[in-house]
Amino acid sequence: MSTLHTVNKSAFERNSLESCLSVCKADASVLLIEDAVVSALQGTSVSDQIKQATDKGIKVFALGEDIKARGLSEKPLMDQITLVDYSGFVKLTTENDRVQNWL
Amino acid sequence: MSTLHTVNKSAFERNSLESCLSVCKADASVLLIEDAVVSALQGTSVSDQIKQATDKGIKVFALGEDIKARGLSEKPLMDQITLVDYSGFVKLTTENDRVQNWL
Amino acid sequence: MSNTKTFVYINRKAPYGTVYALESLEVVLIGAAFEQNVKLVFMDDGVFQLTNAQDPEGIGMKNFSKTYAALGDYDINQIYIDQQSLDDRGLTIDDLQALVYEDEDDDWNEKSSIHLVNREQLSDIIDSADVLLNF
Amino acid sequence: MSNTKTFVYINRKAPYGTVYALESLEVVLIGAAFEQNVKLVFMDDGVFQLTNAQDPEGIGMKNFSKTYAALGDYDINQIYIDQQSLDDRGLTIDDLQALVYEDEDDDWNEKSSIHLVNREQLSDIIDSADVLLNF
Amino acid sequence: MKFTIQVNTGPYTHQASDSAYQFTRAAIDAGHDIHRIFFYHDGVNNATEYSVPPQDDRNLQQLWSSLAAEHNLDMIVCVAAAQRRGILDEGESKKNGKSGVNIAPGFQISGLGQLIEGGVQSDRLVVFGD
Amino acid sequence: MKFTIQVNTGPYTHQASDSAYQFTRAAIDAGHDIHRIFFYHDGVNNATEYSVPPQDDRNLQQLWSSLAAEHNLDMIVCVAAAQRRGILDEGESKKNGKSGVNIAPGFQISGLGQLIEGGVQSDRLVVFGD
Repeated sequence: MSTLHTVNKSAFERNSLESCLSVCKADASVLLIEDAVVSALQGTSVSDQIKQATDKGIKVFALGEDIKARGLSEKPLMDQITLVDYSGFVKLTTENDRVQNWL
Repeated sequence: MSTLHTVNKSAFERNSLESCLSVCKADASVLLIEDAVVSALQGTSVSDQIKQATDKGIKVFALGEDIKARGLSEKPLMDQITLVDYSGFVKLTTENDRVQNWL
Repeated sequence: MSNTKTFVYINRKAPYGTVYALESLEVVLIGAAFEQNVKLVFMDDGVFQLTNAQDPEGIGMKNFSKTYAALGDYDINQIYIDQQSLDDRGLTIDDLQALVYEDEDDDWNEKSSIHLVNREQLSDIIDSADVLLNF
Repeated sequence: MSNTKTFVYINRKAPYGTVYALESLEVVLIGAAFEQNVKLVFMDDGVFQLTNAQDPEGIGMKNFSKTYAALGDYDINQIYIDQQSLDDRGLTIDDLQALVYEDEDDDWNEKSSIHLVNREQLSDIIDSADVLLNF
Repeated sequence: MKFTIQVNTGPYTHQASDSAYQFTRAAIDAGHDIHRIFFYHDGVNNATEYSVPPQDDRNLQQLWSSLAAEHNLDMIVCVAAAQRRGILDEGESKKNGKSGVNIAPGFQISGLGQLIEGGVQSDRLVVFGD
Repeated sequence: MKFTIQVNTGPYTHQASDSAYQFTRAAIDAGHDIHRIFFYHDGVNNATEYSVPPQDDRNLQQLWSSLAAEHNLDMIVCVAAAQRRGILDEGESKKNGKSGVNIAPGFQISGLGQLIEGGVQSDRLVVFGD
């Protein structure tokens, strides 16, 4: 009975990723979309937050189309993060039991 | 040649107050309006940030109408913060030489 | 009961700065007619939605905060407030409205609808949802 | 020169997630015709506006990032990038477009329009403004 | 699976409307059933037939209207949100003495109950917003 | 002093439009001169004559239109932003083959140059937005 969380705002600008991770269970998945994908880069001021989450077992994904749009597809992403496309996004919503959208 | 900075978002939710204070000169004034007024309460997780700014000489104001709207007019505000009304807001824009609106 | 689902509303924004608090309340009230299992969560700046003594006359808006007191009459009495969000904002539970309902299983005694919760309990509430609505 | 003012544009949002980056650029280009003294600041997530290799086809939008390269032709060559914003985001100046202009006072030599600045320099730039535009 | 999609932002200013459109298309492509698309808050502005974006830009209202026509989608615009923001169908326009109608093909004005009903009837509710 | 006011958000969703209105009134009350009010981004939605907010709520479009009439204010709606978001005057409606006109009294559609000109001519630019 797992939950998919989506986050669409940059963690450098808003608290929504932090709030999201603070209530994620170990079997949760988190998908970064829209401006939130910038949080997926390596070596940023929010990388530790994401690493702590994945260490607990939380799976973190980022939407490739949004990464590409922002010119970041050649930048190294955190090893802990898995890229998906829109069809992968749809699949994540079906593989989990509910969707919590942090707006 | 001083600058008035306005901030309209809660410092618990966004980075705009932090960014604002990081580029404020000692003679600057900062006015909290709209949801940003919640940052004016005593004893919060952002009080230290504001105190550091006022210690440097920066003047911090909050819009009374927005405080009152949010039911906070009987809560103690930080001693460092001065309440103004809309006519005081207008006055601040004229007493400073320019306005920087952190949106 | 096969069509009864658990609806969890997550309220995270301060009132008046955006319309979300008001338009969330409108959904909750309309939704009450559907007789689902409803839980309301107030976290982050959403805790400001329940402050006492709101008075938006000076900003030209109407005060909708009294409507929260009616939630109990709509059988909406599972209201969860995140303690950490209060702490971070210098608030205590006494700064918020006391929301109550009359318990029909206990001789209509008046009881509090409000439950203070921590983040672990919040994650249980989220995982209890069939449908999550975010405002 | 009595009507020449210093316009400082502060760009703080990532592109595509909101329209502000695009609509800011539209103001800058229109504004160029007014022959004012123009400075562009990119800070916070605004630094992502200048990344190389933007490709928003997969999200159904058009790529407007090539337009920044034309700024030099409009005599807009005072572009300030906040170093700390880059650092926080794991970016270096090499991740951004190289924006240049031809210096008419120096035999039309091509020069960089980009200046890396710290927060103290940013506060000087803000205080040099007659008009501040925020996006 | 059966989806209800909620859209909270207008077109162009925030990406959320684009994201909702791309997600809806991907869900249809994967063979899922779109029970309803519900436009709330500024999301009602997706329904204005009056928008004229630049030629080289996408036209979100037309994209939504075409998708609805092609897949027989139920696209609901919240009546209270639409009234606040100036989206009118024939009935609302007449009732309020307005001079025109700006709701685009495929969109229908209805109540918030349609959002709750979507949540009850669907397997998943996915929300796109600011 | 001479002010130009920029409004970046539509009515109701964000407070910015209310704040801009209150500020403008206070500036007028203090004897200042409002050179221009410029509506950009979603701010153009303040100009829709089609909005019908609840009876007990404020009507921002009417508040702006009345203020403009009373004080002879120059209220400009950015043409590019208005086209994207569906705010039409007579000319734009005809040019684009649309069925109606929804711009409210007191608002005029014009170019971004009016914002820059406002900055050049005014002593202060104050921006309200999201």
